[in-house]
Amino acid sequence: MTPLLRVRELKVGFGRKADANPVVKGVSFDLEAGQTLAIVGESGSGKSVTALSINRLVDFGGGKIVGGSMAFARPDGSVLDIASADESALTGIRGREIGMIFQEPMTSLNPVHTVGAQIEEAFRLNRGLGGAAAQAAAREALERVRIPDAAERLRYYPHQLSGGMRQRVMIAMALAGNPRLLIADEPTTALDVTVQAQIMALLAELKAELDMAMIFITHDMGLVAGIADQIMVMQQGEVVERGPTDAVLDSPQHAYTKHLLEAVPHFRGGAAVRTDRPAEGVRKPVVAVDGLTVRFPIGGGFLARKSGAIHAVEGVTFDLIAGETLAIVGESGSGKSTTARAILGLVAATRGAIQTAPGRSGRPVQMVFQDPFASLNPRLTVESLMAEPAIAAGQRVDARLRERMVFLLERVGLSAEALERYPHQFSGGQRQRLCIARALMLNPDVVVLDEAVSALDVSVQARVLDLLIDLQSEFGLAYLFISHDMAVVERIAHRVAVMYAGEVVEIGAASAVLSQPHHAYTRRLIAAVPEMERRRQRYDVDTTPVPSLIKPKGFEPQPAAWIEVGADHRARVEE
Amino acid sequence: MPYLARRLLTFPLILIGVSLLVFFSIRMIPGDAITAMLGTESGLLTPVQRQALAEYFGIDQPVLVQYGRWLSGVMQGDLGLSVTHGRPVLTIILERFPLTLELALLSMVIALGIGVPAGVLAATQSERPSDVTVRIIAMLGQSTPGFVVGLVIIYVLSVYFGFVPTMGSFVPIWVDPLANLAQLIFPAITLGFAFAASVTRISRASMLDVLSDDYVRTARAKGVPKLSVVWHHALPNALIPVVTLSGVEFGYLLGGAVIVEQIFALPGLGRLTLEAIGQRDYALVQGCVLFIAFNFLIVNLLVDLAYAALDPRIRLGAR
Amino acid sequence: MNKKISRTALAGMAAALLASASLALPAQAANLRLAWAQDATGLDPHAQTAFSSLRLLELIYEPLVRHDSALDVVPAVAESWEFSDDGQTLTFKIDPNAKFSDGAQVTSEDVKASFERLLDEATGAAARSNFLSIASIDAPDPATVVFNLSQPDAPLLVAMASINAAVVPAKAVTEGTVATTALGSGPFVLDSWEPNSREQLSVNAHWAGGDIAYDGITISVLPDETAILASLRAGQTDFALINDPLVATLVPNEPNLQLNAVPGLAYNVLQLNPSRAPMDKLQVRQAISCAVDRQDVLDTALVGEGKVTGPLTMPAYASDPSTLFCYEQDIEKAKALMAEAGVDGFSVKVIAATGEPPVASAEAQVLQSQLAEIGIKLEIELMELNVYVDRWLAGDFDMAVAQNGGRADPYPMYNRYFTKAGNLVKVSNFTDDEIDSLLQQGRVETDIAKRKEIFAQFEARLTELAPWVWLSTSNTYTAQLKTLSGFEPSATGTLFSLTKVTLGQ
Amino acid sequence: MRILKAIVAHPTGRIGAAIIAIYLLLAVCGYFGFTPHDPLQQFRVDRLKPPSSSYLMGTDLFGRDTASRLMAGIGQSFIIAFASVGLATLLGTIIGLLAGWWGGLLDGVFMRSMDMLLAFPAILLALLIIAIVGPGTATSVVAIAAVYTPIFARVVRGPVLTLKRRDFVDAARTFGSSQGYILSRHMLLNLVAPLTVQVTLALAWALLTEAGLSFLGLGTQPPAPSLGLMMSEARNLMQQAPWLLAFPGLTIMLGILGFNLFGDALRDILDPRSQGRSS
Repeated sequence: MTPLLRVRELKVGFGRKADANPVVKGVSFDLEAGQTLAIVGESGSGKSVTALSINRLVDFGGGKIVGGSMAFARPDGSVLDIASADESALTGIRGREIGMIFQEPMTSLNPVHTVGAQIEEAFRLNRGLGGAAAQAAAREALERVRIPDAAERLRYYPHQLSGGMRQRVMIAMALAGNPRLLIADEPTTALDVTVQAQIMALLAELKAELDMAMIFITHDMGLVAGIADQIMVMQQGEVVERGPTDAVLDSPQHAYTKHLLEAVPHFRGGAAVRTDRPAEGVRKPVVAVDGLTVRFPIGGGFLARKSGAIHAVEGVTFDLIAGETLAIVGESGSGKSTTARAILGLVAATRGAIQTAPGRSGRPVQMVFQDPFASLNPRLTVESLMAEPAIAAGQRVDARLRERMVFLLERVGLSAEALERYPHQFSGGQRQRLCIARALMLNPDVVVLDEAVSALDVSVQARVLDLLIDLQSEFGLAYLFISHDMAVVERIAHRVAVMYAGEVVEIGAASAVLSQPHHAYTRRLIAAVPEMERRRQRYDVDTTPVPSLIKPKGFEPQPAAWIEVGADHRARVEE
Repeated sequence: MPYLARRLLTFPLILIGVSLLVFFSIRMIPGDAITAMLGTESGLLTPVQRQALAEYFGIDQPVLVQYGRWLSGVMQGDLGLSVTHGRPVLTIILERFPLTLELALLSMVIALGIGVPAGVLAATQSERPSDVTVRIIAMLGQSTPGFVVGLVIIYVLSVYFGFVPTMGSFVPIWVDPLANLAQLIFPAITLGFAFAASVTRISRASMLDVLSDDYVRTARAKGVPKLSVVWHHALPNALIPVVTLSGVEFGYLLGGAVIVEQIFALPGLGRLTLEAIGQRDYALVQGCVLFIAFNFLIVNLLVDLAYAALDPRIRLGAR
Repeated sequence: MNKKISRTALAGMAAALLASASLALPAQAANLRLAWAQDATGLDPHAQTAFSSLRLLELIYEPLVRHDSALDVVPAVAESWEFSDDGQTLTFKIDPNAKFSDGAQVTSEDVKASFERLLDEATGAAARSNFLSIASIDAPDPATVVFNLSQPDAPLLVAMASINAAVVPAKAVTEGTVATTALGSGPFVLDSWEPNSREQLSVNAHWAGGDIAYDGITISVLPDETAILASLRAGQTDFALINDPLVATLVPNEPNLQLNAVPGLAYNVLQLNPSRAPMDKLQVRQAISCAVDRQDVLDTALVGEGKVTGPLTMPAYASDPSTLFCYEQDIEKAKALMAEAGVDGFSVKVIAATGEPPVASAEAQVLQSQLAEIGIKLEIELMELNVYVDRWLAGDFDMAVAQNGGRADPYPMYNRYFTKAGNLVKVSNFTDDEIDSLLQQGRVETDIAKRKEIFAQFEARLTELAPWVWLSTSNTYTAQLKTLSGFEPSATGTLFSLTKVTLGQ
Repeated sequence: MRILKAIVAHPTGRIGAAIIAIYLLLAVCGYFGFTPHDPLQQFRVDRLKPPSSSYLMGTDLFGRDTASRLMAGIGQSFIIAFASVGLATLLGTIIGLLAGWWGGLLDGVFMRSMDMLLAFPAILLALLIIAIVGPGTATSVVAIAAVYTPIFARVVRGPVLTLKRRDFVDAARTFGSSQGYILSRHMLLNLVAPLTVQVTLALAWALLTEAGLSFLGLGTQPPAPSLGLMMSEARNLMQQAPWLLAFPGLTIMLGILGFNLFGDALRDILDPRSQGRSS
């Protein structure tokens, strides 16, 4: 039997000299009908380019197939070599036989057309439906991807839907043509973990229902475990390992696969928490947050009145103990970053107290931001960047200061030469190391790490986490570690606070919170985290909406009630 | 729509600022209505005669008193009386406005009609010969002074075709549409030439950006044919900068195209204003500037509304 | 071949457009289509002084007398006139056929009211200064009007030939509608006026001057003179006023067009300011006069259109320029005069108005280049007309390039500048006993031959003292389709002879 | 240096840079008098001569050498264009920066004043300034600058609003950096790219505006040559001496073309997206 897709020695390059320096350097694989192939790799591995080559969308990004073949079995039994097919043949195949969904649901839908119009177009093009039939089909498609009030939502524009909803619309659209192959390019990476679980569940369900083959691109081994039949691991444009899921996960052959499986944090349900917690006796809070509330007025400005407020953070209370890591976990919109920014004074607290113990320097609290590309001014040299905190503190840029820069740079794994260079000359991981070194310039007591490793590739993530743990003990730092990633939190946190819709719903020792979650949201959150051990597992499709943070003018929430779950573990009482 | 209301609220503020600026600066220019009317002969006037004329022209009072009087008139919709035309300022402006408006609209139609397709073509053929050709023509168009285009058009028309557009007075479209078109099409081409060039350049740039957006890739992934990708999916998203540019240009054109009006002898707002300055017809200058500024604000508002029409994120508010 | 076809096609298209355009104007066959670049600035015949206003008002109003094309005084509203022997009474007989366009008879009361309005300071008529010798006006009967003068005033009659002395209905004076409603006894009636756009005139059926061969005049204001030329060339304008000699010289190249050029009375002049050093020195002023090559200025800046002139531009009084002081460029003499004055080159600013006259900037540039030869450095300041007028009237300049209006008589032309009591002495900043007395003599002398002698002396002395450097007259131009006939250009620039024009086909 | 290299490598930017370089060279030659003839000298016997070996681009009404005047005129026009755009950039940047950074009432007042200037008809604004102060090079500069200042204020304010939300600005605030430090090092430095592009495009427009002002008799004062003035002097000689219009016209067009090509290339090079692509 011929496979659905047989790729041989695929080579793809970009630009004028596409042949000379291909990004994909000879990839081969077979995909049987109804099977799922996961392509795993980090950025630069060529996995996305491979995916975009299969329906030749790579052509529109300046890419060019420079070698190899892609034999695709058509429903009528003929075989088409996609690598050499012309554009009109490809237009006929796209959508109809090969569907695709992308990483960024926020930008992948056309903002000026309604969701309904976009799905209807897919039905019109690929099924020949028109008018009312297309509309009915679009409604059905939305229902099939579990969008409530489908008829109503057809009239919505993309921006009126949440990220998860949009990704469902994308799926509905991709499936409109009943394709026999679905390419999913990191479809959940940009989504919150609970939403990710829903999308994964949906994909698994639909795949089974439609007997469709799937190519699933991801960087997350944990996610792969749940869905793939076959795994192909890519590194720098080449396939380093390929085989059935269980074989690859349980007995990886290639060093890189092993590295991905071992070095990268995987969530283990509280079993991997740190055990180096400082002695119980000296639990002195360096930052005490009491009843922190941050609200952003809506409207307002020149000649305008305020109509209400976004209650971004509502009555948050916690202590950060010297030398400890407190992780704040939550999904987007939970208020975790706003909390961090309020502690740094970047946003004004509407009410509540933030007390900082006097520290080793004038500014005992420093911060490292999520995006190492955005948090370093691209127009300044590393030396200027590193000098800034000292200049702000009134120090002079002299040999002693430069000595400290070199010391810190070397401590975070960079060389002294770095001082002369500009941020764009560094990789993402190196830049984050720079940010960390800069945060340490003034010898702080507390470092707030706002999603500090989230933007990094998984293997880099692991190394930065290790560095952070080393620095913590060396410099006696307390970390306020903001993250959405349970696996990372499990690695670094001594204590965990879970935030949901602007409020802390559960807080306590990391081991307790992660292994015995009490609050319903915490449990839902933990259940959604993919685990290596949960292979081909069905996730539940759960569509609980997040409560709106927008409150009318003058709104005040009920005071919270707490329940003590354990010694250092308490949760909010649910209504 | 509170946003609209808020925008409208800033209008009087800006207009009062504009009126103050024009009211006092026009009076700072040497010469007054008397020298403008009599030229060097005004030197023959006796003081009594001069006073009589100053009274006649309404420039005998202190400037602040004049402004107060004028402003209170404006509040009641009275822009004053033009001393050179002997008629209400608003009447004169409203007589001249249809020409200016039509000329601006016609130029914009030409500019958009040529510029958008040319820009889209260039973007889809990026870096190919057709793109390079379009870009070079556009740059030449942008760099040719309007008066050169106008003078050449008139010269060619009169020498080779024995024809010039009706000059001096305006043939309104409701009187004779054909003659109206014959009169305005050439000035409109003169204005539309550079305008079309700008539109081409901006449509091309914007289209290039949009064509690399994710949703265009999505459209292709679902098998949308090339033409539909460009016109249905990409173009509506690429129009915002085009609207911005057209709005600014249109706003300027509504203020009158002085040079083109001069060359083609069209009685438009631009020349009216220029001549009013030349004749030191203060009330008329003030009226014109206020009217032009008001138009500009309205056009800006329309541009914002056009954004909303084009982009549902603006229309319905981003989440 | 291909080119030819497309050109024919385009021509066809243009013809179609043209046809549709001409449809827009109703019954234009009997209309004279006139174009000019500058429009009238107002309708009050007594108060308006701009050339453009006068050209329009001359078609609507009539004074008592007017100039013919030879600048002789001929009847208009008045059929005859007579000075008393002592020269202190001037009596007019009014043409019995003279009627205003509303059909009302022109009477002596109308004349009296008109002049009283002109003399009333509240009217703000600048021309009043020419009529100050009028002590009182009598209207003994409807057809007779008598002006009683406080002193003999020979040039008065010439002054009365100006449209500023137009006869308006007495009713309009009392009702105060002169400035707003044009109601005169001239050949045409103003039907509509859109300032700076167009005027529509129709023939005044009551006009006493005879029949006019067409029904009316449509005047279009085309601010750019190249557009006027294009419009003439395309046959869309019958008749046009042209100011810019650069444009005028193109007219004869067009097979269907005719240029009418006549030297005007106005004169181009470089005004020096003798109140400012070193122009206070006679030798310096004379040096400047000697250093200027007037023919060169004329040939370059005016492309040869016009002629070199002394102060007097009216043929009856003008001297042969070659007899005047230093009218041939003489650099050596100029340098010698400079040395004599002890001045070794200097810098001055010369003011000029933008586009008024069109050649002002060019004249300034040629003068700049010529005066550089004797070490005088001119810095040109071009400014908007009204700004210029403001500076000019205040006498606030070192030098000024000007085009000053001329009269058919020397006295009203120069008394304002060079008599001690002249209103514009602060502009000339120059008085001279002999000049003053010559002007006064010329004013009261009624004998033509004697007057010519007096003014020849005046002209010689003035050029020798060189407060100003007179350069040239400009031509007054009109351009017309060759199918038009009967127009006689006049040095005053009046378009009155349009009344004799036939349109032809 | 890096940018210069990138422009030389840019297919069309190279042409633009070459044009500008040639113009600058011509302008410098014009300024220091290395011209075929004195641009002001009137060879009045050789009036309105067509191009020949002695007068490469013919002569004008006064017998002045067009080629020499063009060389001097490029300098004059460029000085006006650079100075006016420079002034507009300076003022516009300060206003846009402060309005965007402080926001609130100041923003409202600043930007509404800019709206006021924008709403004021541009040519009229120039006209009023010139009529009040009198024409001349400095006045032209001020007048053109007044027209472009609000545009620059808007161009700057947009990026400032984005920049002030950027992480590196927040980072600077967590260090307690002063406002002056943040404005100069974090804001201004990052505004250089959008401003450079806008400046080159505005230069082209300023050249056109100068030509327009001269057409209306309000620009450079004779006999000093500027490209616009030369064209406006030539317009009534279009038939007798077409070279008088053609050469300055082509010079302006080519110059503007140069600025446009250069500006577009700069935009390509400085565009953060293209930067992302190349790194």
